[in-house]
Amino acid sequence: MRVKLKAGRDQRKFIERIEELSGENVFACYQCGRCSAGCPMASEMDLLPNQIIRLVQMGLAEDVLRSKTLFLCASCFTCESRCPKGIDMARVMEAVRHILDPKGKDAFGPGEISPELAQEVPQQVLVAIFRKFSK
Amino acid sequence: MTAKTENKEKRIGLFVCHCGVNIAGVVDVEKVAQVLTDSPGVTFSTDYVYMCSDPGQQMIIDTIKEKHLDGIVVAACSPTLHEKTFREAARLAGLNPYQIEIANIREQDSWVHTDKEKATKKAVKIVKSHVAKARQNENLDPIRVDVTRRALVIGGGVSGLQAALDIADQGCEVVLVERSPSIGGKMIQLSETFPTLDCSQCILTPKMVEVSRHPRIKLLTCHEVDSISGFVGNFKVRIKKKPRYVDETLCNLCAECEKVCPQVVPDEFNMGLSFRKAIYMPFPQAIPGTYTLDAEHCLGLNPVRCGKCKDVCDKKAIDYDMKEKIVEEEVGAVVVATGYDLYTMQALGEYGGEKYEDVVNGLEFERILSASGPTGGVMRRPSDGKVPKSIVFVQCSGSRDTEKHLPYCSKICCMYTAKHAMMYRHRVPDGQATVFYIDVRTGGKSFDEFYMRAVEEDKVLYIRGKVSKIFKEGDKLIVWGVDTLTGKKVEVEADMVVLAMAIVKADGVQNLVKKLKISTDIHGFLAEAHPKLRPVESLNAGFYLAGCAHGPKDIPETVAQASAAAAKVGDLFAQKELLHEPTIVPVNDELCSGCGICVTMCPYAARTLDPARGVVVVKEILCEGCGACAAACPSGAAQQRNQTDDQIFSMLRAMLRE
Amino acid sequence: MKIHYYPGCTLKQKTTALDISTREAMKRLDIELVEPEGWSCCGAEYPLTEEKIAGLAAPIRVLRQVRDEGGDVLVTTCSFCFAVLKRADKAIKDDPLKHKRINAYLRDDIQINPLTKERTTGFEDYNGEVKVLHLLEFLRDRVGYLKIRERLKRDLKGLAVAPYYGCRVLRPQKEMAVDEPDSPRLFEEFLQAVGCAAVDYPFKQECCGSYLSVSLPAAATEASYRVLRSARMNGAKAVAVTCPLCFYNMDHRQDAIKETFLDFTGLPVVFFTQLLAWALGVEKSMLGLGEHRVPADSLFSEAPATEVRT
Amino acid sequence: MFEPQIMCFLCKWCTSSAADLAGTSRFHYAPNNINMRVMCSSRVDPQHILYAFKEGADGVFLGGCHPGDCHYVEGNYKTLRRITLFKTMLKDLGIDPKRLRLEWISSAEGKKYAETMDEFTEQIRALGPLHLNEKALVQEVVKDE
Repeated sequence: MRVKLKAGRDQRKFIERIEELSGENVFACYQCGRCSAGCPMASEMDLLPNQIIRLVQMGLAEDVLRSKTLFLCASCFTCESRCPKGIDMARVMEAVRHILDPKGKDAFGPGEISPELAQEVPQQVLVAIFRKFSK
Repeated sequence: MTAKTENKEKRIGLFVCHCGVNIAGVVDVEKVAQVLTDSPGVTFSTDYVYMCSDPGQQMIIDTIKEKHLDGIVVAACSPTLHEKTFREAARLAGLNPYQIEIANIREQDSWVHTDKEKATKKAVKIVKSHVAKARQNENLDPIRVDVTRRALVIGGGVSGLQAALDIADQGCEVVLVERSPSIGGKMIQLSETFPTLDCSQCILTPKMVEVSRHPRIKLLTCHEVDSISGFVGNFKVRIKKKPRYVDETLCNLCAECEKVCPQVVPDEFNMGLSFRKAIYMPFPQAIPGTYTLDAEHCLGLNPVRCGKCKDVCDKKAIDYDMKEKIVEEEVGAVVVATGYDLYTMQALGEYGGEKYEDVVNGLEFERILSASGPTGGVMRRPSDGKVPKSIVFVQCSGSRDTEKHLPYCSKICCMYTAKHAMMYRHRVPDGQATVFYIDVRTGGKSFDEFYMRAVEEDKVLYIRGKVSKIFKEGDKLIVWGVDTLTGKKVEVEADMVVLAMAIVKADGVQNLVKKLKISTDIHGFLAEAHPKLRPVESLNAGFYLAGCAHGPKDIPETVAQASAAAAKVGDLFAQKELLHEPTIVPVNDELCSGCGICVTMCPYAARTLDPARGVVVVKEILCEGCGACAAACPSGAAQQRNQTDDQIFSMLRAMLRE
Repeated sequence: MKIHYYPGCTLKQKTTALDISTREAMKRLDIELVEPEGWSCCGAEYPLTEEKIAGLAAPIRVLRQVRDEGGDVLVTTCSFCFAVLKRADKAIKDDPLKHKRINAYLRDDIQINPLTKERTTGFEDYNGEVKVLHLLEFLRDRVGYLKIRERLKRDLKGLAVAPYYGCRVLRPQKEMAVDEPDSPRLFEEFLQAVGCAAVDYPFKQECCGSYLSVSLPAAATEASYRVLRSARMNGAKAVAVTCPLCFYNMDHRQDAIKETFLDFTGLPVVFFTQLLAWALGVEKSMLGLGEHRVPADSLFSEAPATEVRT
Repeated sequence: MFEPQIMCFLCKWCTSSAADLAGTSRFHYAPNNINMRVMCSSRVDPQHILYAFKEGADGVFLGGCHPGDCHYVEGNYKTLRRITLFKTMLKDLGIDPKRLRLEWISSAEGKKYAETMDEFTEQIRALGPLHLNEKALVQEVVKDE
């Protein structure tokens, strides 16, 4: 299937919203892929970090918003520390999560944690993951 | 020098150009010419369709003669375009060229406004102001000065050698200064050169020999520029001669000294991959062909402490008492060809260049490839001498990184990496060469064909992605990358990694540019006078740029720039005398109170306070005419020629008074 | 020396080992730790979008409290708390809009006088008056390794320990500014100061899987395995951590790691403060070793450290 | 509508070239300005500016090279120091310092030049004509020949 790139407002709006939320210039990315090369979770992802940012550049919101990658980012900032253009990919990921359908299902909500697990893990992990992955 | 125009009213001619419809379409040119007829000083005024055309110029010439005009205002396009044209026309008519004024009514009027009435009104004001200025213009003659036809070339790499040879072949003398013990620069360290795979030493050594034998080239190795004074055509240079402790005229290269020397140190020529003695010859073809004693590593320049080399030297060439000396040279032009260095691997902690012996930079790999290198041209890795069966090449190591390293492209790495990978595959036919790249840039004659050859014939695997991390596991280096084309994360086990480190300014160049008072860009590369139209000159007159000191470039480009710099030097030396714009700021002795404010304003040290007379004196040839001093002078003693305060006030009145 | 100390919620409940050992060690260095009155959870994650700034309120409230109690330094050990507090403090200093919005929000906090039970409001703006330091930084910059060396009571005999930085302490460097993210020295220098040998290994700053530990346990298992394996391969007898979550992933998860990766035989994981406390002469019972799944007792025996069984 | 007169002193190397480029690129702007080309912005003496105000300028504009790009090494820094100081004096003379504007416009910034001219014209238009009593004050300072 051929992807249609329409120079319409919708695409621009998506890109601008991501830039506004993340505070990052996604067009600074020249697709060197270093973020993906060092990402500890890349092997689990359906789209690599550099592909996410590429799709944002192209304004292809749907492809980005349905990617599993958004919920595999551990915010470890390895990509940020090595990006030659100084883009904080974790911020871009968070910006995309931010504009997911607010009525949609939580990617990871409190219901998915068994009481036993909740008893065992450090508190910080629960606070952290709900902050990241639920609305 | 300046013939004061007499006090009587000048006879000004005004010529208003239509420039086809470019001006006349918006500005009522006839009205402009007509309105100004009655202005004070205007003797003649007319308009014409193209003033810059031959008939237009002829009209100006004829009118000057007929009407005895002594001042001209041409209302036309920007003075950057035709000021020269009309000055030449004035000269042909016997009028001093500095009596020409250009009123810009095109770029700064007709082209930027649409309201005809307002644009015409504005044109009238512009022209009026120039008439007011023309009334007070003086006849001026360019300042003339002799030129010393002798050049200084700083740097003995391929760019310096080429520039020196070209200038010397034009018939002028050259002083070539090189801080290290031999000429040859970085190019002599290279193995083969892209895209032809010529042996670098084989093509450079003849040039080195030619330089050393040239009757008009004075070769000063182990020398450094200490200071420079004077101005274009007339520089005085103080050059520091660093002691070599070996008399190069006596040394016969018998190598006995080297055999007995007990001090072993890393060899710079082989990038520290092998060792040399404290008394050494940098490389077999070094020029001058002499041993050099490295005082820093010598046991003490003292026969009591060691003295072994001195004992065995039959020629008595070794002298521990040599001292630093200053030599002086007079030159008319300076070519700066100080080359480059590689960005330090330490800056890229994630690549482990400082930690792992088998992670090397491009120049180290050149030495490993070179037949004269530490392994005699056999492909071996530094840590254990094993033949590497897999090498990963990492492009853009430090380059194109706006965040932490260097934002620019180092330009030559794409090509030399292709060469490295190719050479490696030739030496180790069953070896795997993998190149990580972001973009491959092969703009250059036969460059892309060369890169394609590496891919198609030598089966070098190019992976599009930047390496994130390199680390050691056992005796393997693990390289983490990604192939952005397939979207796969990639891990390569390598025996060796070559980092194409970014090219940076040569170490120490920042001190040199301060001495020469020439400017650099923010990365420390020398700045050219104009990025397109004056690419081999510095803004500071008399200084020329060649090679990587100016920015990353390959050998052919370096040689071309060196030859261009030499041609520019020839250009300068071909002039009988140098002409300098006369619109400078002299001092009126009678008004000068000797406060010295203007002296502090001058960026060129053109102004000095004469303590005996209590007034400021101006070295006219040094004055560039910026006028900062004129604006600062409290007494009005410093007036810029043909832009005096009176002229400025008159112009303001003409422009603003309704 | 009296210093403000923020333990954070995990240290108060699940991972008391880090808290206890910190307190014991500080006692030996004559440092009194003061917790800011009524502190709350920092929020664990620093908000990364420009609009979710409400997440800054909690850490700034903590920092304001420290300032109001007269403190100018706040020390933490948990990497998560450290990152959130430090980044929130920096945001207040660097971003006038955040400064304005957060302070406007916090100004109306209600203060209850503990004696009179009187409720007042109207706090002074927080302007970044408190410096947030990780305990490792605090030991290096404010205490000094020299002082630590002087007070050592036990010889750790060059026990080979792999320092594990994880993600939060070093990155993003622009904000954390603790050390070079790819060639750090901070943890290594600390280990040497307490008598250990710091093992150099390439995974010291890789991710342990972090909070994916609950959403995608397999990924965290693998990530932690890679770190532990690399440390072992380079000769480590133990891995030292600063963060309760790193500890959980690498210690509590080791059974799962062994099940998944059959080549792995186990490696004790300890908090850096346990090593410090032990070296300073704190009794073994005060190290919280009972919280470890992978027994680490043998590292802390009076017998020579070289006999550690791994 | 009030049409202000704006006097521009432009550095030959940068801002005057930018004005030329605006012309070549046909960027249209308000015709209220008249330009004087000087070798360097540092050639401009505060006296020239006062004189321009006195002779009828409602606003004065000074254009130079970006910091670090001065053709004469550091002329623009001298200008910056001078103008910063001079603005405080303008206030004392009863002239709104907003009537004097210093901008760095490089020879590549034709668009910026055109936009700045429009913007400055509007700014001066909003301030209204320079009042006579202001002019009277200036009269005392600038000697009339």
